[in-house]
Formats: sequence, C-alpha cells, structure tokens
Amino acid sequence: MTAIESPMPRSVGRILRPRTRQTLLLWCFLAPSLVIFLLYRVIPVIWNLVLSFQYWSPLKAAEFAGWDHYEDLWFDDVFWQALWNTLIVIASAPIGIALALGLALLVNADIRGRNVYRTIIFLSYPLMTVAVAIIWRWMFDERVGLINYAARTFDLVDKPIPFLNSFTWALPSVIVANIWQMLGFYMIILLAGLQNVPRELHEAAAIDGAGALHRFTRITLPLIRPSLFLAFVIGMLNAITSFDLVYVMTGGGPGRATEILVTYIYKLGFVQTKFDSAAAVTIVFFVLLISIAWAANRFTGGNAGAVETE
Amino acid sequence: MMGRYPRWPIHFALIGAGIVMLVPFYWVLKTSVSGENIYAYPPSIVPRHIHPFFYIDVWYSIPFARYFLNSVAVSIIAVVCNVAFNAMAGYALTHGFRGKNAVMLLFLSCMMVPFQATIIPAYLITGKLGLLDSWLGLALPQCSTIICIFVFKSSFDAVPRSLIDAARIDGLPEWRIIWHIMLPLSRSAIATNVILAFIWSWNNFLWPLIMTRSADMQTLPLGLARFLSYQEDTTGALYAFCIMVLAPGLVLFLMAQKEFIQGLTSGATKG
Amino acid sequence: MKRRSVVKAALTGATVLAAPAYLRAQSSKKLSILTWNIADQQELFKQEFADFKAANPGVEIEWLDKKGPDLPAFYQTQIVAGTPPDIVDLQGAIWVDYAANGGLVDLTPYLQKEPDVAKRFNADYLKGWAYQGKTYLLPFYVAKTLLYYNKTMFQEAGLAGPPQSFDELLGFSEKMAKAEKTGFLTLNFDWLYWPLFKMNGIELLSPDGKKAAFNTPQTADALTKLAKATASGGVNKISWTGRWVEPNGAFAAGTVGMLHAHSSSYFFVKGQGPWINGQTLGAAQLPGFWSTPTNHGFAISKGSKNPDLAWKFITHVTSDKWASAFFKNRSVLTANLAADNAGLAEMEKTDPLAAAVLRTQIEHTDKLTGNWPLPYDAELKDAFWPEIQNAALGRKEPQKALADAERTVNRLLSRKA
Amino acid sequence: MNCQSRWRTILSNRFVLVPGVIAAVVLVWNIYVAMHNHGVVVGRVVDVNGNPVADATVALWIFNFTTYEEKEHVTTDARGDFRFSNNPSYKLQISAEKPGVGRSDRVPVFLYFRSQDVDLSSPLRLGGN
Repeated sequence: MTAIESPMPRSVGRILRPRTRQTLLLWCFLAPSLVIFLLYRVIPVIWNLVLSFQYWSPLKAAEFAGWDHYEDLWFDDVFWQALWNTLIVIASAPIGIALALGLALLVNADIRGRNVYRTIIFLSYPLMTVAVAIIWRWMFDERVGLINYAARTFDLVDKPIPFLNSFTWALPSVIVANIWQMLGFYMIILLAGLQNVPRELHEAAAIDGAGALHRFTRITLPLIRPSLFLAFVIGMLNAITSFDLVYVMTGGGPGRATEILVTYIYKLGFVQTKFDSAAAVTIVFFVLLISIAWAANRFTGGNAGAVETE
Repeated sequence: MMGRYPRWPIHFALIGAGIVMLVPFYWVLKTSVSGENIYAYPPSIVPRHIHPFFYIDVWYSIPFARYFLNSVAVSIIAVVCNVAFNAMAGYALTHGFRGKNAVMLLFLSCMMVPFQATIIPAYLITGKLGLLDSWLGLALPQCSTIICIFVFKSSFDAVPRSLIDAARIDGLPEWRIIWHIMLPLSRSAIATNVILAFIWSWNNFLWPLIMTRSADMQTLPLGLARFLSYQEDTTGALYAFCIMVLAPGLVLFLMAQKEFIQGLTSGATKG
Repeated sequence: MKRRSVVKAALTGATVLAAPAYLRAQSSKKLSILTWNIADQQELFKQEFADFKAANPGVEIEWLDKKGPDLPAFYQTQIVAGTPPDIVDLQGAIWVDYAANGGLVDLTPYLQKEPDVAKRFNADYLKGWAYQGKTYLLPFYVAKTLLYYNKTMFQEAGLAGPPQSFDELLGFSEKMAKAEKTGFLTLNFDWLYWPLFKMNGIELLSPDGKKAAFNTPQTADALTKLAKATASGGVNKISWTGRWVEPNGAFAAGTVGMLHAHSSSYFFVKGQGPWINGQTLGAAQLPGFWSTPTNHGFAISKGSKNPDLAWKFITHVTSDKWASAFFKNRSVLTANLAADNAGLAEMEKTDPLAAAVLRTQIEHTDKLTGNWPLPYDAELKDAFWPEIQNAALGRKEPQKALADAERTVNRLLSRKA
Repeated sequence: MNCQSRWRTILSNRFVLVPGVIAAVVLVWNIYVAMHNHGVVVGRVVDVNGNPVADATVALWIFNFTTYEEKEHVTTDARGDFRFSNNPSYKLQISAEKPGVGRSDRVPVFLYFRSQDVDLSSPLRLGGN
C-alpha cells in the first residue's frame, strides 16, 4: 500500500489553503472525540492518580498519604490473587482467538450457507453480559446444570462437578463463558483479515507443492497479523468488560478464586468505601494494561495504530 | 484455499460450533415459554406446555414501554454522535500532522481505562454539565469509541488518494469532500459503527444505574436488575425479560448484517 | 466559522432540553427515600406517601429503589455529589461505616424528644443500631438466623427433635449423611455462620475491640470438627461456597437435614420445595439460642436539607399502623412490638407454619451475636471469612488458618486504631 | 414512471419494511385490545356431578405485583352463571363456595392483556370438602 504519511504535494498546498488552516481544521475534526475522551477517560484517570496519594473518603477532608496505599497493596495478598486471576483472563484471550481463527478459516472456505454459520456464531455478542452470566451460572450449576446433566448421561463423570463452587474450576468456567460471548466478535475481526489475503498467493504456493499447513504459516498468518493484534487488544480489554460476568456469576467467589482486579476495585471502592486504595489499584491496573499492549504491539511488529495499514 | 478438500468435515465442525453457540439461547427461550422451574431435574429437552404469559407478566410488572423508549432514545443519540464523531476523527487521522502519534497513543491508552473506576468523576463531570438524569447525559460517555475510529480510519485509507487530490484541485471544501466522496465509499464502516455503538449503548448497565435518579429515566438493563432482585428465583419471567431485552439488538443486527460483515471485512484492515 | 456556531447552538439547546427532571421539580419541602431492593412494595409505599402528604401538605416525595449490591455504589456517588437521598434503608452493618465517618444524622436527640417512639420497638433490635452510645437507625424490618429441619429425614434417621448442643448438631448431621443426602447447611454471608462459633464460647475480638481473640484451642477444635464433618458429608460443602440461590435451592430439593438461615429463606425455599408443609418442616432455635441478625433500618443522611421532616417520615412509616400493614403484605417482622404481635396472632390462623418460623425471630433477642458495630466491618469480614472457608473445606490446617486470620485481622485493627 | 419504482425500492428496502411490519402488527393488536378490555369475566359454577349451583358466592382475586388479593364477591344466578364487570388485572384467581355443597380451589386465569373480556371455558367444580 502506498505510504499515507507523505504530506500533501507542495504545489497543490499553496493554491488551496495555508498549511496552518488545514491542520486547524483537522484538529476541529478531532475535537469532539477528544473532548469526550478527555471528560470521561483522561480526567477520571488523573482524579484516580491524585486520589491514590491521599487518604480520602466521601465525608472526611483529604490528607496527603504518600505511598501508603501502594505499600498496603504490596502486602495485600487479595490484590496479588486478583492480579494473578486478571493475568489468567488476559492469557485466555489467545485461546479464544485461536478458536475464532479456526472458525474463521472454516467459514472463509467457499461452502454453501456460510453466511448462516457466520450469523449464528456472531449471535452471542449482542447479548447483554448480565444475561449471559445468568445463563451460564445456571449451565454450570452442580445439581441441575446442563453440562453436568450431559456429562452424567454420557457418564463421562460419576459425581457432578461443582464448577462455580470449586476453587479449581471456578475461573476456567468464567473464562469459558467469556470466550463463548466473544467468539463471534473475534471471528468477525479475523475474517476481515482473511478476506484481504489475496487468493493468487495461495494458488501460487499450492502449485509449488507447499502443504496446507506450510501455506498457512508462511502466507496467511503473517498477512493477518494486524487483525490478530486488534483481536488481542480487544481480548485484553475483556479483563475490564467481564466485570458483569464475574460479578453476577460468582461474585468473586469461592473465596477469592475468581476475583479479578476490576471486581476488586468495585468492592474496595463501593463496598468497603475505600476509594483511595481502589484508586491505587486502578492506577496499577491501568499501567499493567498499557505495558501489556505496548509489549504485544512490539511483539507483533505493527506500530501503534492497531489497524495500521503498513 | 481448501478447494480440493471434501466439504462435509467443514460442515460437521461448523454445525458443532453452531450447536455450542445456540444451546444457551434455546434454553433461555424454552424456559421463557414453558416456565417449568429451571432448577427442576432432570431438565426436559422439549418445552412441555407452551404459553406466552411470562412475557405479559414482564410487560406489566415493570414499565417496559417507558424503559424501552429510554433505551431507544439513548441508543439513537449514542449511535448518531458515535458515527459523526468517529468519522470526523477517522478522517483527521488519515492525514499526517504534528501531534498525530500523540493523539494515537492517547486514544489507545484511553481504551485501557477500567470504567468501574471512573464512575464518581464521570458523575461529577456530568453533574457540572447539568446533564444528570437525562438522555443526553446517559448517552454522552458512549458518544465516541476508539475501535470504531480505527475502523473508519482504515476504510478512509482505502479510498484512493488520487480521488481526494482531484477533488481538492476542483476547490471542494473539506467537509464536502467527506460528504460526497469519503462517506459513500465507506458505507460498510458506518454500518459496523452503527451496530457496535447500538449494542454497547443498549447493553450498558453500570452507567445508567448510577446516573438515573428518577424511576422513569431508567433503561432496559436496569429492569433486569429488578427481576434479579426480589425474584431471585429463576422462573420464566426472568428469562422472558432477557429475550425481550435481546430481541431489538438481534433484529437490528439481522437487518443490517450484510453491510456489517462487509464493513468489517472489506474496510477494516487492508493487508 | 458558521458550522461551529451551529454546533454550539445545538449543544446548548440540548442541555436546556435535557435539564434533569428532579431539578426542575424543585419545591420547597422535598424528601427523597432510597430503599434496598424492595420494589415489590410499590402499592404499600404509594399509600404511605399519600397518607404522609395529607398530614404534611406541600411535601414532595421521591422514591428510589436499588438492588443490594448496587445501592452502596449509588448512595456513595450521591454523597460525593452532595445530593444524598434524605432517607436511606440500610442492611446489616454497612451503616456503621457511614455513621463513623459522620455521614448519618444522630437520632438520639430526636428519640429523647419523643420517648414513645423508642418504646414502640423491641429494645434488643433497636440497641443493634447504636454506635458509641448514639442511635443512628430506626427498625424497618428485621430477621435473625434460626434452624430449619427436615422432619422426614429426621424420622428416617431416628432423631426425635432439633439438636441441643454443637456436638449433637454434628452428630445428627453425620447420621443423616447418606449418598447425596447431607445433614447440615448454613448461609455464610454477613456473619450468619457466627452462632456456630459463639455457642462454643468463642469471641471474635477482645472486649476493647483492639485485638483478635479467636485464635484459641476451642476455635481450633470446633473448626477441626466442622472440617471433618464437611469431609464426611455431614456438613454440605455449599455452606462454605454458596451465596443465596445455591444453599436455599439445595435445602428446597429436600436432600439436606438442617438449614441454618434467617426467616426470608423460608419464602424462597417454600416457593421451590413442594414437599414443605407443617408436618415435613420444623423451625427451632440453634443450640444455645444464639443467632445473627440481618436487619434493615431507616437512616437520615447528614447531607439532608430537612432532617426534621425526614424524622417525621421515618416515625410515620414505622408507626404501628403502617408497620402492621407492612407485616401483612410481606409477612416479615418489623421489630414494632404491636405490629408483630398482632400480625403473628393473625398469621397463626392462616399459615401456622410461617407463624412458627416468624415467632422464632422475636424469641431470645437477648442472645443476638455476629453484629459488632465496627466501622470497618466489611474489611474485617474479608480478612476473617476466607481463612474459615479454607479450613472448613480442608484446604488449610485449622491451626494455620486461624494463625493467618489472626495476623491479617491484627494488621487491619492496628491500621484502623 | 421512475417515481413509482423509486417508491417501490424504498418500500422494499429492509430498513423500511421490517419496522413498518412491526408497527402495523402493533397497531392491529392495540385496536383489538381497545375493543376487548371492558374487564368482563363470565363463568359457571357446577357441583361434583356436573349440574349448576344457584347463588354460590364467587370470589375474584387479582394480582398486585407479588401476591393475589381478594377484590370482589358475586353470587351465581339460577343457571349457576356468574359475571364480574370490572376486572383491572391481567392475572386472576377465581374461587367459588356454597355452604353445604362445598368449595372449589382457586382456579388461576391468565389473560393476554389487562381486563380482557373472558368466558371461562371449564366450569368451577365445587369439591366435596
């Protein structure tokens, strides 16, 4: 693709508009989005940053606290458990993406009725997360859940598995529900990438005797790296958007088995009315996500624009 | 790509995936229609006596029409602003200018902000704007989303440069270029944005919960919370409500899914 | 730039159009009430509001209702924004934190001015809402834990009546534990399990509340017994992992001998358990008559603009007339002596089983436990409960679990001192 | 006549057709509701072996949010029929009783909309107890 970066040809610029007028106009186009992100993202993050260095509660005057809250976090093993669970949820995104890539490849093959398959698989995304949590809380139920019922009829298991009440199975169950909801969205993004892989490349490689797997790794994978990166970023944001799923399905239980940072922030702030330590956790979580995104960006070689054209 | 391979393993795998995706839907629909207690064991595959009375129950026990109107109004405001602002931002990002990388980094980092932590400052800001307990206040946080800005950016990049330069030579002002050249070519990116913005604003739960104070400004998802509350049991009414909240999103998606899928496929990422 | 001015005009027009409803309806005397997950009493509240407006002309009443987990989020955001609802219905020990931070109005002067208000209520329940000698809430509706037992399973295991001691309780549950049947199950949120420890003479904190006092041999012994009973199936594992739907659902399925829960579980279990009637379900006190209350009370927010009017409203809503109407509608105890006695007498005729369950709620109210008025109750719970859960499920040695719990609790207490 | 074909393309466009059909169905349904919601409930009371029971008292229970509460009493005429005229609710229970003959248990009646006119298909049977 041609590099879009090149500024407008010198000659044309002088006739139409002085460059400053042009950049001013571009900033006006950016203004509404920037204002909204400023109001509802940037200012709250700064508010949290300031708060994390104070002893603050809705009714008492604020006083400077220095690094106390961060120090408390260091000794707070619930925080480490929540951090560990959050990293597991983020690490589970590639599993979902791999599944979605498989489905995208299948749907991309020219078979009849592929639109119907595509719609069915995407159907779970418009569902409300709270509704998904209710459905899956029932599916995983120990006594009457569908999964235990199926497992017992095919006698895969003699005693029903208490999915949401066992320390080992709770987090995987939440991740399964999350993948079930996000599968369709990942598939659509990866399908976008696959569509742009030119068909001739595959034919040429096939003629040269390259096996399917060889062609997949050498041609398809490199070319859809931008969509993989976009899917991973959205998968990573699941650590934020699956708040409703964890809160309704298990409430962070049993014990702290499914406590993720974002439910811990909500509990610290609104149940224990400790907004200052919740702010500290927010800042740590924000820095964590930024670093993971930067690392992923570096690893996949694309530059900052997730959907950059180069 | 898979020309020579037999078709049936593909169909077999896709049908399997389809079943896994559809079983929860089917169960919710079955329970909302037949209403035998979902905790009855063994669960019956086919619903026994089918009756629509749970839907009527939901319609009357919460002001469904009013919640529906609020949800639709907020979603329309959110979708319209979303498309307008994202298109403008996407267009601006196709041009090189001094602060471009800084803006890109800002957008990317804004995606990483956990919403649960921004409730109180967001509420205070909306309060200062005087938009508390109003449709505009409910829709404002969703008026622009970063993923859709990038979708617009790549679909605008796909428009050949020569077209734009020719229009500029003819002396077309900037916004006319967008209106007559850029937008028609990225109709699918618009469809993507409409569907995603609608889904996200329709299913928004925490922001309306905190923001609305009077009962008649609440949106549909808040009605679900009411069913979850004093009717903690799992009879058909709760599932009938899930279906009624889900239906509009599905109808819109099925109607616009041709452009939507095309939007994500052709415009999103130019290889 | 014509275009930008157009946009600016549109935006200002939108803000005027969208000015918040409740600001426009600002009238001189305005009362707003936030209730906790009780939207089903809409009809009754309408009548109460009308009656109050008749007695106090010119008053506007705004009623908000939020689900349990969402109410704190909404209430605190409103406090920060400076527009808290005048009256708020608070559950359990969440009020202590607001009171300790000066967020609630002290009701003691009002109570002294109108002594007959205090006389209406059951003194033990009213005492539950005192912090450092000041009362902050009036009772709205109350409940405390009791022991439901499955009479058919008791007969099958040859047991005559409810257990009278901790060892008898575990012995009975061992006897009834066969195949998928289990003997005993308890709710575990908001310290509802604490009577199991209190009946063994165990204290959570030292009398001055500065140090943990539970790391004793008796506690280790009791915890070891509970862990052994859980392993053998005597005590159902859902006691330690379930929340609300799981434990009540399990008892409603009829495969659990005893359920330790409060009175609202009765209506949930009766809805799901067709086997339940006067002959098959018994209601009794736990051995030692100890019980943990889980009460709802009305508090007045410090930020309220007319606290006196708010006081008049909460005395109006908890008056004998409206308390008995509330008892009749929702069959729940209001701690209002006249309303409860009248309601129970009348209920004995229509639904004797429900009456037996509700009568346990006003017996032995001198033995209430598990409700220490501590401003950091939520944090204390989060520090103590996970260790008990680990020990009971056999994931940790009882002695080690208690030692870890003691360390975290003491670190919390030292930070709060 | 391109304006006609233009209209046809607009009308057949999905985004106009689907909402249009939904609006039409809603309109027809509301008209049907407006014609049938006078709150009339008609039925018959019979005894154990099927013959009608004169002046038995019939109670109408209406649903308010979570519980049923008794609203109205009516007595059956000579042919055992009874008629309520202003039922406000969409969920009812009806019980009949005649001292000496017996009582029927509460029969639930579900309606499609509030105060829908309904003629109970099966009669209320006064049991022996």
